Amino acid sequence: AAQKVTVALDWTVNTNHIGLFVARDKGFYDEAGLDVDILPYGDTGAGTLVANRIADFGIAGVGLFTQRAAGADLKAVYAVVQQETGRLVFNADRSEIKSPKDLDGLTYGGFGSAWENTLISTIIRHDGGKGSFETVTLGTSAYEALANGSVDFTLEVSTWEGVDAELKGIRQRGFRYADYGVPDEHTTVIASSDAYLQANPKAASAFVEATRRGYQFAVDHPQEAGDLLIASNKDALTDPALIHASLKMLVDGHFLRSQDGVIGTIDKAKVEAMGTYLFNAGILLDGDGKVLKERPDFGAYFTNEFLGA
Amino acid sequence: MLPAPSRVLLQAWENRAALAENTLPTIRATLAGFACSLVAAFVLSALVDFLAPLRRALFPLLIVSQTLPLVAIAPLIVLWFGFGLMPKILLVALVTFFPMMVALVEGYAATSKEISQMLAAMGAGRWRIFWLARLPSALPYFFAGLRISITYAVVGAIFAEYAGAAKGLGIYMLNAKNNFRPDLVLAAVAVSAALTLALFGLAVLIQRLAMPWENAGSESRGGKPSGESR
Amino acid sequence: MLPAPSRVLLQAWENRAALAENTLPTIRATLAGFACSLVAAFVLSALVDFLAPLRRALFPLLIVSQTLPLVAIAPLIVLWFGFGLMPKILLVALVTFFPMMVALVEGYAATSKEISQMLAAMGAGRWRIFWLARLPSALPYFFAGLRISITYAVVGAIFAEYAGAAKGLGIYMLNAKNNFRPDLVLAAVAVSAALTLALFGLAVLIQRLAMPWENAGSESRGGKPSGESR
Amino acid sequence: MTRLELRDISKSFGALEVLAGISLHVAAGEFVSILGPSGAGKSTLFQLLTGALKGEGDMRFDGAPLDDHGRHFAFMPQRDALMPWRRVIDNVTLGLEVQGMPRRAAREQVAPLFAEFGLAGFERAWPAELSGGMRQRAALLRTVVQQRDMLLLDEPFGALDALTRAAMQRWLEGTWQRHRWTALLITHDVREAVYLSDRIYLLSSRPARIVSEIAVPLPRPRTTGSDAARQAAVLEAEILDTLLDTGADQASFPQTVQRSFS
Amino acid sequence: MTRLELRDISKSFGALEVLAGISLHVAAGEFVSILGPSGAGKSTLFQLLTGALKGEGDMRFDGAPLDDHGRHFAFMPQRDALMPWRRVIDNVTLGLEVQGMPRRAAREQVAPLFAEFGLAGFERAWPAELSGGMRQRAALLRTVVQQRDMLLLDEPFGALDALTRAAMQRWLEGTWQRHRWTALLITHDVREAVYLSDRIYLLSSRPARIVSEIAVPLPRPRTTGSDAARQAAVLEAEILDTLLDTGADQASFPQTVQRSFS
Ligand SMILES: Nc1ncnc2c1ncn2[C@@H]1O[C@H](COP(=O)(O)OP(=O)(O)OP(=O)(O)O)[C@@H](O)[C@H]1O
Ligand SMILES: Nc1ncnc2c1ncn2[C@@H]1O[C@H](COP(=O)(O)OP(=O)(O)OP(=O)(O)O)[C@@H](O)[C@H]1O
Ligand SMILES: Cc1ncc(C[n+]2csc(CCO)c2C)c(N)n1
Ligand SMILES: [Mg+2]
Ligand SMILES: [Mg+2]
Repeated sequence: AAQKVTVALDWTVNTNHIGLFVARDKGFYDEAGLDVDILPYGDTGAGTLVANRIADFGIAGVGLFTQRAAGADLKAVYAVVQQETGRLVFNADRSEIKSPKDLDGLTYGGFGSAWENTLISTIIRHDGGKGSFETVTLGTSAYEALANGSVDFTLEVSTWEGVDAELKGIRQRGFRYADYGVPDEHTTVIASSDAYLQANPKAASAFVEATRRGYQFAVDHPQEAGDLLIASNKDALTDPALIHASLKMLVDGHFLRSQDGVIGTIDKAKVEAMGTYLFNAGILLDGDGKVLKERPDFGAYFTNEFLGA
Repeated sequence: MLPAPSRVLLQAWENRAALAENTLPTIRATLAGFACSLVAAFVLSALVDFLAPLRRALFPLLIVSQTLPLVAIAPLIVLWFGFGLMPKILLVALVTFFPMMVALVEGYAATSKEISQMLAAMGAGRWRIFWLARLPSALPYFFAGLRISITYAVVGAIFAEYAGAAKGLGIYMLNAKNNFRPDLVLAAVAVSAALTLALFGLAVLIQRLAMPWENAGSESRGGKPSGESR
Repeated sequence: MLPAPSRVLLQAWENRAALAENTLPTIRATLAGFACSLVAAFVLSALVDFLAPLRRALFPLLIVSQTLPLVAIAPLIVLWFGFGLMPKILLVALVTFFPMMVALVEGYAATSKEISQMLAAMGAGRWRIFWLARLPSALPYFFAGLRISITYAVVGAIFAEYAGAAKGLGIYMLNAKNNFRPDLVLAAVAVSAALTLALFGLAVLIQRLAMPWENAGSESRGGKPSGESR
Repeated sequence: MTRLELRDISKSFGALEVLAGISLHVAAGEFVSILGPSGAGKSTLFQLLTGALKGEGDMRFDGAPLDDHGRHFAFMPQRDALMPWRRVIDNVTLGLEVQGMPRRAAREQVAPLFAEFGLAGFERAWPAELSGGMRQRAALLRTVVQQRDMLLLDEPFGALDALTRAAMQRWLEGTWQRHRWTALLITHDVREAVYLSDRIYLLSSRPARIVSEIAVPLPRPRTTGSDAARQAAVLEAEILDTLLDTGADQASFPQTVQRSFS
Repeated sequence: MTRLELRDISKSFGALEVLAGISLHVAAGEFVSILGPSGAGKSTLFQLLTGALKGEGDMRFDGAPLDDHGRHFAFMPQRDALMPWRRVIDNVTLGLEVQGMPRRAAREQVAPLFAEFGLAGFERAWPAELSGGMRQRAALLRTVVQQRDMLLLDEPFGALDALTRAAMQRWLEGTWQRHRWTALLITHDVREAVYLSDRIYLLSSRPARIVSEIAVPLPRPRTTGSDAARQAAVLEAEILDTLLDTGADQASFPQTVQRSFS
C-alpha cells in the first residue's frame, strides 16, 4: 500500500506550492508509492506542525533558523527557490521614500517573527539610517494594510504579491534585501524533522524526489502546470492570470531552477551565510530565550541527502 | 475599500457551487459542536447544581476555559486532534458552552423558594425538585443563553477552520482574502450570517414551543403573566 | 507537546517585564471596550424595549453583527481605525455587547405583569415603569449576561491585537508562537486567564452588592426567596 | 355627584365570557363594595378600570370618558405585587414617588403609618422577610397613602386574622370618613362589606352580572351599639340569601351552605 | 394516639424572635387549628414542620423524631406556589406524580374533583389564567389528593368568597371525616376554626406562644341544627375574648375591635 505522507503549507495556495500539486495530480507521488495529503494553510504554522509531527513535511522560510535554534525539530530538505524572492515594498506614491534610510520612523506591517526586524534594520542601517521603525503585526492582512495606507511598508514575496500588484496596476516600489547587506537565501524551502527523516528515510527520499519532479515539470510546462494548480484549487485560485504571470516570473527569473540547472538542491553557502547573519544579529535564541553564545552548526539545519542523484 | 453589495451578490451567485461546497462542512461542525455543548451544558449545570462544592471548583476552571484566547489555543487543538471534524466540534462546543452553562446555573438559582419547599414537603428528592422545578424555572434563562450561544456557533466553526481545515467557510474566506478577493470574503461572511440568523430564528421558535405558558393570560399591556414578581 | 507548568511559571517570572508591558495595553482596551458595550447594551436594550418595531428591525442587525466571523472582520476594523486603541475598543465592545443585550431584553420581558399593571395604575409612564420595574426585574438576567460578556472581554482584546497591533498580550502570544516559545504563549495565556478571573470575580461581587434582596429571607434550603414562582 | 360610572361592561377571554354587561356607579365620597363568587370576574373588572385590560362598554369618571386610568385610582391588586427588590418602606412610598414626591418627603409621610399597620420595625425589611398578612398590609398601606380620587381595593384583608382585620377595617373606615375618599372594594366577606359600605353590588357567578344592589343605611362611624349590630346582621342574612339564590343556577358547584356557620 | 408532637419549639430570624417555645400535639384523626395574629409565626411553624427551616426543640411524628419531613405531610403553602409552567391539572397531580403514580392514573384520580372544586373546564388552563380564588382552590386540591398521613393547611380559604368558602369547608369536613385524616390548619377565621376543628390553639402575637387551647365539643358532621350553631357562637365569642386579651400586650397595634362586627 502507498505510504501516507502529509505536507503543510506556509500560506494560502500559491505558485510556490506548484511542485507539490503537480506531483500529486500528475501521479508522481503515486509512482513513488506515496499517498500525499497536502494540508491546508491555517493559523497553525507549518513549522509547528512539522516539529510536532502533525505533518511530515512543511513549507518553511527563514523562520526555520530561529525555530530550530529554539529547539524545534526542523530540517530543510528541499529548496523551492534558488534565490531570494522576498522584497521590501511600499506604495509608489511615497515619493519621500528614496532609499531605505527614509524608512526610519515609519510603520511596518509584519508577520510576527523575530527575524523581520533584524532584516529591515539591517537594510536601513546599511543605508545609513538608524534602523528604528514601528512594527504592527498583521499577518495575512499586511497587504491590505499597505494598499489602504495603514502601514508604510511591508515585506512581500515578489513572485506572488508583487505580480498581483502589477497585474492590478497598483504602483509599488521596493528594495531588494541583497542590495542592503542581507545575504541571499532560499526564501522558501521544504522542511521535515530529524525524527521523521530518521524513521522514514525511504519515504522521505521518495517524497523529495517526486516533489522535485513536480517542480521540474512546472518549469518545463508552466502553462499546463498552472492550469493544473488552478484546477485543483478552484475555490481558492480565482484569478488564472495571476497564476500564469507568477509562474512565468518564477520560471523566467530562474527562481525554481537556476540558470545552472540546479533545482531543489540547497546551497550550503547560502544557509551558512544566512545562519551566520542571524547569529551575528543576536536573534537566534535558545529554548529559554537566551541568545545563542556558540555559533550553531548550520550544516545540521539542512540536508540534500534525500534529493537523490 | 469595500466592494459594492451588488458585486458581492453577483459574485456569490457565480461562485455558488464553491460556496455551497464550503458551507456544508461548516454546518456539520456547527451542529455537531452545538449539540455537544448543549448536552455538556445540561449535564454539567445539573451536576454543579447538585454538588455546590463542585460548583466552586468547576466554575473557575470553566471561566478559564473561556478566557483561553482562541487564537492561542486553536493551533493547539489542531496539534492534538489533527485536521478532521473533531477539533472543529470541540472549538464550537467550547465557544457555545459557557453562555448556556452560566444561564442555566443562574436560572436554577431563580427557582421560587415556595415551590421547592412545597416539593420537598411532598417528599420529592433533590433530583425530582431539580427536574420539576429548577429546570423549568431556568428555561427563560436558558433560552437567553441559547440565543447568545447560537450566534457564536457558526463563528466558532469558522474560527476553527482558520486554524486548519481542508474545506469550510473559514478556509474559503482565508483563501479569498489572500487571493485579494474581498468580494468573495464578504459573500462567505453573508452566508455565515444567514446561517446564524436561521439558527437564531430556530431558537426563538423552539422557545415559543417550549414555554407555552409564557403567553398565557397575557392579554394585558406590559410584562408577562409570571405568577408574581421575582 | 506542552511545556511543563513549572517551566511556564519560571519563564513568566523571567519575562515579567515584557509581560507586564504587554498586559497594560490589553487591560486598557478591555476596560474601555467593556465600558462602551455596557453603556450601549443599556441604551439600546432600553430603546428596543420602548419601541417594539425597532426591536424587530434592530435584532436581526445585532445578530448579524455577532455572526460576522471575527477572524474576517477584525482585520477590516483594524484597517479602518488604525492600530491605536480604537479598533480594540470596538472589537471588545462588539464581542461583549450581545450577551448583555440579549439578557437585558429577556429580563425586561420577565417583569411581573402584576407589578407593571400596578405601576400603570399609579400613573407611571412607560419610562417610569421601565425604571422602577422592568430594569430591576432584568437584573438577574443582566448579571448572567454580564458574566458571559466579561469572560469574552479579554479574549476580544487579545483577538483584536492579533489582527494588528504594536503591543499587547495578543501580540506577545503571536510573537512567542512564531518564535517557537510555547512556554511564553502559555505564560501570556495564564495572564489573560487571571485577568478574566479577576473581572469575573468583580462581576459576582457587584451582583451581590446590587441585589441585596436576593439573599433576604433565604434562610431555608433550596431556591431563592423570590416573591413567587415565575 | 357620580364619580365613577360603568355602563354595560363586557369582557371575554377567548371563548370564556367573564363579564356580561356590568353597569354600576359610585358617587363621590361613597364607599361601594362588590361581592361575588370566586372566579366571577371581580378582579377582571378592576383590570378594566386600571387599563390593564380592554373590554367593551362605557367607563366614565366624573362624567368624562375614562382614558387616563393612572390619574384617578389608587389600586391594590389581589396579589400584593410588592417589589422584591425594594425594602418595605420603599414599596410603600412607591405611589408617592411616581407622583413626583421626593423620596425623603414620601418616607416621612408614610413612616408614622407603619405602627398603625403593625409593621413598625419592618421598614427596612425585604418583602421576602414578611409574613403573608404583613405583605398584604404593606400593599394596603402603599395604596392608601397615594391620596387619589378613588380607592380600588381587591380583597385587601384576605390574609389577615380576625383581630388584625378588624383593626385594619376600622382604620380604613375612619380614614375614609376623614378624607371623604371614594372607594370601590372587592371582598368575599359579607360582614366586611356591610361594615364598610354605603352600597353593595352582588355579582352572579361567571359570566358575571349584577344580581342585586343593596344599600347599607347604617350610621357612621360604625363603631358600637348593639342596635347597629342587629341591623347589620339582618342585612348580612339578606345578602347571603341572595347569594344562595343566584348561586343555585350554577350547576357544577355544591350549593349547600351551613347558614349557621357562614 | 398522638400523631404529631411538638415540644418547646423556638425559632428566630437573626434578632427577630418569632416562635418562643411552642408545644402542641395532634392526635391521629384529629382536626386541629392554629389561630393567631398576622405575623405571629404560624407559617414559620409549618416551615419547620416541612423541613424548610431549622429551629430548636423537639418534633415527633408517631413517636419517632421527625426527620423525613416529606413522607408524612400534605402541605398547602400560604401563597399557592402553583407552577406557572404546568397546566392546572398537572399542578394538581404534582404530589401524586412525586409519589410515583403514573401521570395518566393521577389525572384520572383527580379529574372528578375539578367539578367539586369549581374548577371544571379549567383543567388545561395555565395558572396565570385563573382568578385568585381559583388558584387557591387548585392549590388545595393539589394538597388533599396526596393522601398523606396528615394535612398541613396554611390559610386555605383566604381568597374565597363566603359561599365558595363554605362549600369548600363543607367538602373538607366531609372528606376529612370519611378518611379520618389528621389535619393541622392555620386560619385567621375564628368561625372557620370552630366549624372545622376538634381543638384550637390560640397563638399570641410575635414572639408566638400558645396562650390557650380550646376544645370544640360539637357533634359531627357539623351540618345543621340551631343548637350546634348556638354552641359555636359561644365558643367564637370566647375565642375572640382571649384573642383580645392577649393582643392587648402588644403596644404598637390598635386593639379596639368592634365585637359586633368581627
Ligand atoms: N425568611 C425570613 N427572614 C426573616 N424574617 C422572616 C422570614 N420569614 C418570616 N419572617 C418573619 O417572621 C415573622 C412570622 O412570619 P410568619 O410568616 O410565620 O407569620 P404568620 O403567622 O404566618 O403571619 P400571617 O398570618 O400574616 O401569614 C414575621 O415577622 C416575619 O417578618
Ligand atoms: N388573563 C386571563 N386569561 C384567561 N382567562 C382569565 C384571565 N384572567 C382571568 N381569567 C378568567 O376570568 C375569570 C374571572 O377571573 P377574575 O380574576 O376576574 O375572578 P375574581 O372574580 O377576581 O375571582 P376571585 O374572587 O377568585 O379572585 C376566571 O374564570 C379566570 O379563569
Ligand atoms: C505567497 C506568500 N506571501 C507572503 C508570505 C509571507 N511571508 C513569509 S516570509 C516573507 C518575506 C520574505 O522575505 C513573507 C512576505 C508567504 N509566506 N507567502
Ligand atoms: Mg380576584
Ligand atoms: Mg402566614
